[in-house]
Amino acid sequence: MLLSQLLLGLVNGSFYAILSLGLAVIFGLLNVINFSHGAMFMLGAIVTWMGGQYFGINYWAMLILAPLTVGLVGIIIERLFLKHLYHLDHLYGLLLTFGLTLFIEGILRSIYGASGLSYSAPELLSGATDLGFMVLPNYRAWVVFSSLIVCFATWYVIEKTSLGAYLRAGTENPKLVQAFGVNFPLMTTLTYGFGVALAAFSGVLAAPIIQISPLMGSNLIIIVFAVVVIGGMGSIMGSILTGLGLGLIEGLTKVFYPQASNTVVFVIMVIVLLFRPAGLFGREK
Amino acid sequence: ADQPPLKIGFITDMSGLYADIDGQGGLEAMKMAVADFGGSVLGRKIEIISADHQNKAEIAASKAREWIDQDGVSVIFGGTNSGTALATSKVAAEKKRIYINNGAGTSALTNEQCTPYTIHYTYDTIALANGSANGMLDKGYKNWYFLTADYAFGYALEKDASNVVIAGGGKVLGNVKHPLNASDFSSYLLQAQSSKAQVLGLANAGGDTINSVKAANEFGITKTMKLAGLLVFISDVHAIGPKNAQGLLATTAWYWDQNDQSRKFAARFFEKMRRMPGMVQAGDYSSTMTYLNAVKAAGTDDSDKVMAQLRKTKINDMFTKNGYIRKDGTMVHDMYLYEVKAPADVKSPWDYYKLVSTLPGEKAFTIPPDSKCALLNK
Amino acid sequence: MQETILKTIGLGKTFKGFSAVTDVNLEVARGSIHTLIGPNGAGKTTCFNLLTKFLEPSSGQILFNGIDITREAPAEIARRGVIRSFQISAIFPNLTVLENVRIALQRNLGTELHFWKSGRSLERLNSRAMGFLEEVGLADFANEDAVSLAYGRKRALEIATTLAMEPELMLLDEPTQGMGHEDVERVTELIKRVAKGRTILMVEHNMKVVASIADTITVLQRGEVLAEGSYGEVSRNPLVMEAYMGSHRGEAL
Amino acid sequence: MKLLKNLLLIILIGAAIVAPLYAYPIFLMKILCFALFAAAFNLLLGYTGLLSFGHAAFFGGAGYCVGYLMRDAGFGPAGGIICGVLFAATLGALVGGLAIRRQGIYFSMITLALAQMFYFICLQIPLSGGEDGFQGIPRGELFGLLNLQSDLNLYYLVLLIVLGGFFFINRVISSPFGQILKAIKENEPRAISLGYKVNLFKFLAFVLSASIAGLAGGTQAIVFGFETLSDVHWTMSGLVILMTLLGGVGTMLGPLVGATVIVLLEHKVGELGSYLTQLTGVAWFNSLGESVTIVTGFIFIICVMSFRRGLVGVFIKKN
Amino acid sequence: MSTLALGVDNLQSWYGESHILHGVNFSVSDGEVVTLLGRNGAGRSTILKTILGLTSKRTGSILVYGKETIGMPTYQIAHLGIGYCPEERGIFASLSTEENLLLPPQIAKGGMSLDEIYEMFPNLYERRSSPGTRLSGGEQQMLAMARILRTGARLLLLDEITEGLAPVIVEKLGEVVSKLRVRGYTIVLVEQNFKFAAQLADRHYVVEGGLIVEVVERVELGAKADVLNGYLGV
Ligand SMILES: Nc1ncnc2c1ncn2[C@@H]1O[C@H](COP(=O)(O)OP(=O)(O)OP(=O)(O)O)[C@@H](O)[C@H]1O
Ligand SMILES: Nc1ncnc2c1ncn2[C@@H]1O[C@H](COP(=O)(O)OP(=O)(O)OP(=O)(O)O)[C@@H](O)[C@H]1O
Ligand SMILES: [Mg+2]
Ligand SMILES: [Mg+2]
Repeated sequence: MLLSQLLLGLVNGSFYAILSLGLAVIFGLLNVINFSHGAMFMLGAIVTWMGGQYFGINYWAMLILAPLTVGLVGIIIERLFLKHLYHLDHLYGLLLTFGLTLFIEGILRSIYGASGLSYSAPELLSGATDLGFMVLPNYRAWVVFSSLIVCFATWYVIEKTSLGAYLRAGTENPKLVQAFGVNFPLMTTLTYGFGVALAAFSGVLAAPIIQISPLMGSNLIIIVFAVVVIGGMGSIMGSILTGLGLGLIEGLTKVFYPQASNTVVFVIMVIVLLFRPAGLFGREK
Repeated sequence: ADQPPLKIGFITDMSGLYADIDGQGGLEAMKMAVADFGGSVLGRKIEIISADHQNKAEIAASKAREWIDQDGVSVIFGGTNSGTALATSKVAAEKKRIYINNGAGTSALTNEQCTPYTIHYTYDTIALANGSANGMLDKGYKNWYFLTADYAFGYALEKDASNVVIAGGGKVLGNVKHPLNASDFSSYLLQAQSSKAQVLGLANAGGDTINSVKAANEFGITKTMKLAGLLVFISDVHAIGPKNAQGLLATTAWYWDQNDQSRKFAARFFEKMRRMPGMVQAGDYSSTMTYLNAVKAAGTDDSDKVMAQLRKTKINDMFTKNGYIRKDGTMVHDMYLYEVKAPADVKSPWDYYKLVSTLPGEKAFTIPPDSKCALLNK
Repeated sequence: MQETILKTIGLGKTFKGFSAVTDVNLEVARGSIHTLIGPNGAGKTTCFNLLTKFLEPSSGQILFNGIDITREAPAEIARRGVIRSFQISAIFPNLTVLENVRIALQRNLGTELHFWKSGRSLERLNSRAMGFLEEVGLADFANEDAVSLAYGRKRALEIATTLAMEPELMLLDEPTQGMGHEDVERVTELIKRVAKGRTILMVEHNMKVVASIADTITVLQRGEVLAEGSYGEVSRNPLVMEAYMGSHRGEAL
Repeated sequence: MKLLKNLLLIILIGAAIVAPLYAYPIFLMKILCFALFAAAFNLLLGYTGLLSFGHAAFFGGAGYCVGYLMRDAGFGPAGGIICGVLFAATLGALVGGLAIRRQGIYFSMITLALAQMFYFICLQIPLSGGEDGFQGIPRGELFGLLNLQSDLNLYYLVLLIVLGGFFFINRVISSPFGQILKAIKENEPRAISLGYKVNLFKFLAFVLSASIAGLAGGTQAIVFGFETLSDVHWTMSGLVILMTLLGGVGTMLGPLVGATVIVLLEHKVGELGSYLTQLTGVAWFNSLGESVTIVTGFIFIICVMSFRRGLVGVFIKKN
Repeated sequence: MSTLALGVDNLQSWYGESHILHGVNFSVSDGEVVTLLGRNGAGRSTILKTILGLTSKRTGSILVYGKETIGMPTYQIAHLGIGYCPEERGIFASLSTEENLLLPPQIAKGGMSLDEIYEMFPNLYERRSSPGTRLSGGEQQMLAMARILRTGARLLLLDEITEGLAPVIVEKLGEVVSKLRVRGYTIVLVEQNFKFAAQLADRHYVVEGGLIVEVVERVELGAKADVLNGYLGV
């Protein structure tokens, strides 16, 4: 029983990990607190549904196409709005993305309603595997597997390549990085697009298992923020590990004190920040 | 002479979680009723003003107050969300104006917090719990386990249903509480499964219900347990999709495919909204019609007189047969337990339900001895 | 009254195994201008940070007026009269020049937590604040926002604010850095003037300044004391010449 | 300049006194309460540089407290509100005590986390009435003299409270204490090196801000006669941030303007829509009423993109 | 005549609303070292920033190796062969010393190798893995200078590089600049330290109030000492 709950926790953890990774990338490299991350997650799921509904495109293709589409939306948002806010306090980015979230969610709600759309897992993954202690639906296993791959690939690029170094440096002093000859505006645009595409990717993963509705992201976003903070704002590895870890802890809470499973994240956050002011993996200034 | 228009205020969730249950569709249904009625009453043009309370009680209440004080509305219709409904009901009572609610679940509206001016029209949690629990017991499902949303509303649903289960000789094997708007239900469901109960009562609503049904299918729980939704709207079934929803049991006050009258109404509604009406929207239509008829019969829009008229009229329309409004404000009418069809049996979109049993209104709603409403027992 | 105002015993600081300050024994005589010099990265700023507790020492003791202050919090140390300036100019940019100085004076009023008192109660500090501004030549700018001051004047303002704390011991980290020649001269004069009746411990790379005002010089290298003495003594020390002054004996090229 | 300011103040107060003759008093009271709430928040953000993401706890917490005391414990409005403020102050001391040592976004997040826990408590304890809300708070009589059942009487009481609150905030900002707060906001290490225990100052500012937020919340509970979970939810904390930023951070009038705009949006977008439809004949505007969130979102985008200093900030700059 | 590395004509520049440069003219031939002298706030740093397009608005003409750059985005200008060492140093806190050093992309062949650089600045080698901003003030200055030597830039814009450095290091930097000059680099130095500059430069421009008010060739130094003294208070 406990083991199966932990395994389920890991599934949720991989959603948290990939969502908080996107947030961490955007915050760490652009200094934008991307409140619309939840909305992008939702867009990922809705675009997946649309692909199937209107164009008959299957799940596997959408796994690529949805993040691309949403990434494009992100790029447009960055070009139109965020670009003009980098030199300001990050409150403004937060405010803007908050406004965008209201706007996007409102529009989609007026088109598709609030109660949601249905989507089924692809045939290939629809069965379940008996692990002895529990029956794990194949789809959930796929979620964990694909999330982990995407997470670690992203981590590698950002922490271990010169591309990542440009991005990190650009966060601190974009003008200087340009003065060195790096086309930083283009990089920030692409980074935002990428961060948002990560959210959309987890949206695609979520589409077959949770209710696709315009408001699906807004419940999640606060928790994901908490994950990023616990991990240490902007720390890539921190957000991945914390996401997974919190999934596990949440899984345990669901066994022992289920009502509190949404609140436990905040309890942990308070405790962590009291002892580690910059989060578990954050660098103290 | 130029008579002032008769104003009807309608406040509900137009943009949030519950907007599909009532919202824009509810407004449309009311407009249809006004049009069907002829557009005017007692020589006064009928006007509907509407607002979105965004699920905030203070917006609902202050809108209601403002409408009464400033716009002179004759009646207020209210939609989903219990908190907003209770707050509006208080305002209406204070200002002696009729308040008709069609979307809120809480039975407190006609029970401990009842007022002489509040009518609870479509359903309440007691009726839903009664409908589901009785229906399941009749079919021999005695052992229950509850998946309960962790807030007052979830508790109320669970408590009402388990009372019926126990009274009917069944057993409640346990429950698991989940936080509101949880996104993942798999681990609660595993706990439910290990209880070995026959029925899983879903004491939750909206997205929570949808997500729990989806996960129950994914984990194969539906193979060993019957899922009984205690508050399921047809829009929820639509969102789950028949593939996942099949076998789910749900109580409702009205289903579009229940008779010719309802089908006709539904077809007209579909024309306008591109989706089938749910019970709340049907209730909006019916209650508007009922109110207007009462105004016409009373010859005035004076609240007390109209209320008296409403209380003494039987309601017979596409929504219900022989319904009536009790002293505590409950509109007593039959409730139906439906089961979601297998995908193969679904002939057209929105064709989801097959009837399991009918529960007469007298048995469905709070019986007078149990009520804490002073109006009912004096 | 002791002759030695500040004394460190075996002061040390390591950063993750890197030893930035090692076994520094410093004795600052009351009423003197004591200068710390040393190559870049020698640990001068770190020393300052340790003395004011902006960093926690890894080892050693700090005695101020004979009292052990090694465990005290930064604000407490400031309250004892040890006030520092920063290597990167530290002012309150959006307050006026006068208000900047007043912030320092306010502490003696004892009303700093009185949130119910009118702001007017601070006006009686104005004349004293003006006094300090005159001392550093900023009287004409009293009502301008500090952010709009030229660089050299910002430093002067910082010194005025520090003076207003009536410090017994002033710590100045490269007070003339980034200034033009005129400003350097002005600030050097200023330091000389305000040093009367106070003790000053400063870090400075400009040898002209050091030569003209320092009573005692301590040379640090790699976190350790390399030499100590008057300018004349230190500048002739071959070790110091090699490590710091260079072939020109510190005379700017 | 000073003269102009005083003139503006007199005009504003005059307008507030005659306003209920022209506008709906309950609506005005709501604006006033939110303006005070935003001003309390602004004391922290605008003048101390601390962004709290948990102010809803103080606002709603005081509301529940006042509600309980007045409905179930027989308190009058004055006693109720005073206790509500004390409650908010205590809660503020708890939250502030834990959060104040952390910097920047971490500070915001701790306040958010603690406020979420408070929300969880409110959701769980039966006393709050859960999602049905805490209903039926009586307005009572002020000192047994003034009957608050009358909207107008209540309005002037609320106006008095809010003006008092604003005056108090203004006083705090210009006080010796306020000077040090400004200094801390501008350059914290320097303030430390001048011997100020900055955490003590931040803490006190936090408690003051929480208390005034409590004053606003308690008053609001009496105005509406109920208290609901939405007042302690994090979205309420978000809303007050939006009000403040929209109006202009660090300005005295900003919170008032921001609160007015947001409350107007919540209540009047529908009417605006029908009006625009009548005006232009474009039926689409009619659907604005269901799109409050869309319109709100849109306005924020516009504000961030073009009125960054807040509406008041832009106005001040032009002059 | 050798080719022109940098030609600035009637350059005007703004930060937001404030107009800082009011028509600056000067030119630097390939291989020359020139200095911009002046009081605090005269606008010397602004000239360098404007050349790289780092101010909010600029007009006039700037030729870099014959290419007009006034309309170019910053990152393209850099690729024409400019290396910039800003006065606030611009060390990145989130990168280690070595990452800082390796950060600026190679824009041409012929830059120094990492080993050469470490040899020139042994302090940096010792601290190579610690975060950039944990270096002492002077070490940061060395790092800022060192990192542009790697990129292959031929035109170096150096803003107050002797600031806050120990005399030995200043001496060393003087040697570095001389060496670079021998290697054929073109250098624009903004300096406060006149004695340092005097030794190195072919020509001195005196900046005041956003204009170039005086040009002093190396050979005229003696003759124009009084004039310089008037402007700079040396
Ligand atoms: N927080 C820190 N973490 C790690 N290393 C540090 C830290 N602070 C300083 N150092 C290292 O300690 C050494 C001493 O630094 P310090 O700033 O005291 O030098 P300094 O003598 O003031 O030099 P300068 O004259 O260049 O300012 C340097 O090598 C620096 O890299
Ligand atoms: N980012 C900025 N925004 C507005 N004004 C600025 C900015 N940077 C510099 N200035 C102003 O431009 C003028 C020239 O500044 P600049 O930095 O070019 O001077 P400088 O000659 O390099 O002097 P310093 O010795 O102080 O470095 C100054 O009056 C300064 O106040
Ligand atoms: Mg130093
Ligand atoms: Mg400069």
